[in-house]
Amino acid sequence: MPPVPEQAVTSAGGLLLVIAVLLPFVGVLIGIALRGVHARRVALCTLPLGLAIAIAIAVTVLQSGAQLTYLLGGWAPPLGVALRADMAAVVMLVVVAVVVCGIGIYACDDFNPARESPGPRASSTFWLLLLAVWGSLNLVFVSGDLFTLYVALELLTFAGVPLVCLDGRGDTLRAALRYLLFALLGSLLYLLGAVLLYGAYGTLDIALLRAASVPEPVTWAALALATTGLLAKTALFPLHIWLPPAHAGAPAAASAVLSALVIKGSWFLLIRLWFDALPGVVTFSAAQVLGALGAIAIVVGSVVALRQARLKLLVAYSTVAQIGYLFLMFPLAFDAGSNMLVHDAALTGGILQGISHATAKASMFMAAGLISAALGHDRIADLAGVARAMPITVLTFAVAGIALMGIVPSGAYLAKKLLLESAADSGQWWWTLVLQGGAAFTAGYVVLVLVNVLRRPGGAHPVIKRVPAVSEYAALALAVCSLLLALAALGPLPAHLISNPLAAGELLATLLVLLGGVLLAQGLSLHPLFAAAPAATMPASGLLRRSAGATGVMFARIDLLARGWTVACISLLVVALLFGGLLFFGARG
Amino acid sequence: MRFPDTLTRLHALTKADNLGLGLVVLGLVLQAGSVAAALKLICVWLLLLLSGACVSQLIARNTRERESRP
Amino acid sequence: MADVLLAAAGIILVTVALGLVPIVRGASATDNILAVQLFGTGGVAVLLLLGAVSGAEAIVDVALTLALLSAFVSVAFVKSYPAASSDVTRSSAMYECRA
Amino acid sequence: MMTFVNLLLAVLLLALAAWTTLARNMFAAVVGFIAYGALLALAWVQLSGIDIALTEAAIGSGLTGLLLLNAASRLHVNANAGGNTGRSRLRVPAALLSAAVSGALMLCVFALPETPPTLAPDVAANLASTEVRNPITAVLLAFRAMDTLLEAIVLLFALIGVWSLSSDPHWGGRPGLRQYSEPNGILAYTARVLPPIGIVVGAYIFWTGADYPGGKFQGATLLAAMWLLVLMAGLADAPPIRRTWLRVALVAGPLAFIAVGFLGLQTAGAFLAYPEGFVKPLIIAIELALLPSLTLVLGLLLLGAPLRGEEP
Repeated sequence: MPPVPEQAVTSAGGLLLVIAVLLPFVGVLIGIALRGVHARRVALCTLPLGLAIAIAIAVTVLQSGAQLTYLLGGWAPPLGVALRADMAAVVMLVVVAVVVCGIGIYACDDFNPARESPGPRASSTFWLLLLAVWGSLNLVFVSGDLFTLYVALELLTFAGVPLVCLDGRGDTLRAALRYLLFALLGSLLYLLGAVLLYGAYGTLDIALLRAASVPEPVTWAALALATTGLLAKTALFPLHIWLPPAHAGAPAAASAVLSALVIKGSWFLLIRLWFDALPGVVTFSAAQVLGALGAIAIVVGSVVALRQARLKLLVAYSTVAQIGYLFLMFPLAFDAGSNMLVHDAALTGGILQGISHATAKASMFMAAGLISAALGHDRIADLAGVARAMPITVLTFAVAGIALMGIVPSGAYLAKKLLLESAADSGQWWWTLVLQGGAAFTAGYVVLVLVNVLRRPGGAHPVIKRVPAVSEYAALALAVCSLLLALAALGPLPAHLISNPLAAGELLATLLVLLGGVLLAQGLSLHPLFAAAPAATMPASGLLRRSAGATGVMFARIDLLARGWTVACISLLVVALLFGGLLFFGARG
Repeated sequence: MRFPDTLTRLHALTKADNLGLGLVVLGLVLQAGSVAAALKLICVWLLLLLSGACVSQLIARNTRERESRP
Repeated sequence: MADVLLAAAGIILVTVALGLVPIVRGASATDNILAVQLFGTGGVAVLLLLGAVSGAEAIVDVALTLALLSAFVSVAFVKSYPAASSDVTRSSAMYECRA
Repeated sequence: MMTFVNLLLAVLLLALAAWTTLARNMFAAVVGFIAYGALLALAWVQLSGIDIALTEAAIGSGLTGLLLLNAASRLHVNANAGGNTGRSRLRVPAALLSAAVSGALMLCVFALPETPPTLAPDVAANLASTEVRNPITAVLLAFRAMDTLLEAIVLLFALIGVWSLSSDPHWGGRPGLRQYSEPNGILAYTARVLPPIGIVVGAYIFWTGADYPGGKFQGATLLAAMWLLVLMAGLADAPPIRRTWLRVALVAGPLAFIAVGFLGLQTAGAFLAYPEGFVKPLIIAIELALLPSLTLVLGLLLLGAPLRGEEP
């Protein structure tokens, strides 16, 4: 096996990668040793240090213009393990550091061991787990070895699961167990794939695998298994069995970690696998199916989200839909000429989408958590008057919503532009429909919530408890980050993508997305959006609404069915077989 | 395997534990390469003798009390 | 010579496997654990024989481990399924529900 | 004759696996699983994977057996749990699908090259520079030391997770329930006699790991099993998890590992590299530091969440 020369040496500053991974872990270790009350202090000290290191890595990579490499123990792959940071990894490192810091500031008051609630158990555990998730994600981003990546997945799972049941209620314990079992199933499938690859090529190093791998039965099987496992961990429909209960039941800060960060680990690993390790093995049809699963996830997740009565469940289901959005780049990045996935605009767009989602979804969960803490409940129908009582939080929700929709001044807007462009370039017009439709669906549930919070309160002042201002501002800051960060991450902006947001075409597109969203929300939500409008005056829309309601019920049924254990496991097998078959026949055809 | 109850089956089991393994070990000791290896084999046997004795006592008591109760 | 040892190992395996048959037929819990105990002993014997055949001394270490832990599992069984007696008392109360 | 024994092993493994999966009675399934672990150890020996056989005998059969026995007995109390709650209509398609996936996998494995590419020659070529003679130890603590470090940390994460299941009043208390047994009973006798032997064996397996199959993980498992034996007999009580010594001992191993890693940065020019001439002592030092941490983690993981606060 010829070693790849430029990757077989440690580059200057490569040690930063080791530190980025180990710093949070050392924080966890010290936090364990020092006992509960100090865990928060240790974590709060670690946060700025970790952010500084992430930025230092970014600066180093930008200055040298090449990827950063570190050979652990001085052993070169395939014998040893290399850590590598390319541009995608650097972007993820920085964004995750920012989001973790934001969540840390937000949770500073929530998880304070000095306070009565939620008690010393939850408050010290939360900080340890936050650091644990951070270190594990950093490892996912920089590791260049499939087995080390498996260890990273394990770390991420064991750090993520206890976050679900932090408050110790029976139903959250059940949700955590569900998550644990399904995530472990996913890990095992991934491991099986990695083992098969080692058996076939004698290396686990991603760069060496890229050079050595050829389309043959073992590689197809390995890729199909690993992909299925990672999809299960990312909770792409129909493998989202664990996500809604886990994300909706956890405390707000923990939900933010789970939804914004944890699922990005397996998602990013899938990108590594498809784009970097085995790009020559994936086939057009397999990428199409991955995108199609994403599209189904968008539709089912959004419709079910619109039919939720509780705010946190709505946000959790919107994650199901957004995860689907993250997979649209796979078919669009397929290069028909070389028959492989390529690093181009589609990948950039996908990663931009990922980081916008990380920041926006974190702040959205935080806003939902603040509203629920202030009101003592999170029933969407009873949110009237919140906008007046908590303007900053509602602003946060709106900004995060804009970032998720991808309308004009956001990073996700650029992401959508890049993806649309790829769709047009490669002639895959059908993804354009999905992209625009997905935005309209997102607009739907954002509008649904905003209309309810903006409503005039019927009775007394709804807020029963004041929330800490620092938490409100932390959430808002993250939401604003989601608008700005993606722009910064892109570096020099591609000029042809920027057009005047007030130009007729752009404005029309934005309005269309919003209008679609309003119609969807009106048709599908549990309560009529504009309750003031007398229903009798619109018989046609009444009929429309009834049929839309029936559709909603149907999708909810599908969701419920897909989230049963038996059906979920069958789906797992079907997806594995499907990918195996597509890779097999795609390579033949 | 045709003993009527648990205690007699336990009786049979301990024969396998003590005697069966003992004979196997005896045979292997004779052709062991070194004294150390032979000693190690005997140690394994002794260990199983000891643990077997303890465990069968425990199980027997457990069974007796379980059966005398209902 | 190796063949004789292997044959012995094979015979022990078959016998031990036959010992598992009662479990399949649904014997009592105690009988089950007896079968496991037998399995542990048989495993040790087979390991020792295989060690003699292959000449790998480390196999004896595996046998040692198996011997120790099969006793450990049996003790765990007695603790998990107490007969509510004086010698071995409750060990397996449940986690209280925190609903 | 060898082929016959191997064939017998394979058939037995498959039969036991099938039976464990199909068993209706939970306890019978656990028993099947324990026996399966012992059998798997035999299979690994036949495949010359003696390190794995050791681990399988220790973890797969021993500690996991204890864990499952406990779980089964708890569920037994909960009579309503267990049983088949799945939709029976879906069982046949599920079984067919599983068979299809397994079949496809089998075909793929058969398609692997006759002499699979492997790193074993590379490992052998570089073994001398690690100064240890057991190639597995060389892989675990030199070539891929990072993975081993991270695995030790994974166990701690799992422990945090298990502890977080405790209820607030019991947070910081003692894990598991107090065990009682008659002081002069046979159980107490067993727990007095076996652990000294077990500790010697555990230490031996740990020590031999540098040159022969064995090592810290298997040694720690044996030590943890002996500790649990003493606890089960009620001869000692589990320490409250708030104890500082306990917590320091838990993290000392991984922290020492990281410290040695950074030492390598100074002396050998790379994180987790060892200076020439000191490789073996350093590797043994790391293993020695990890041994108590791993023992405690494994024992505490099996003991479960703290269930008792302050009590007399």
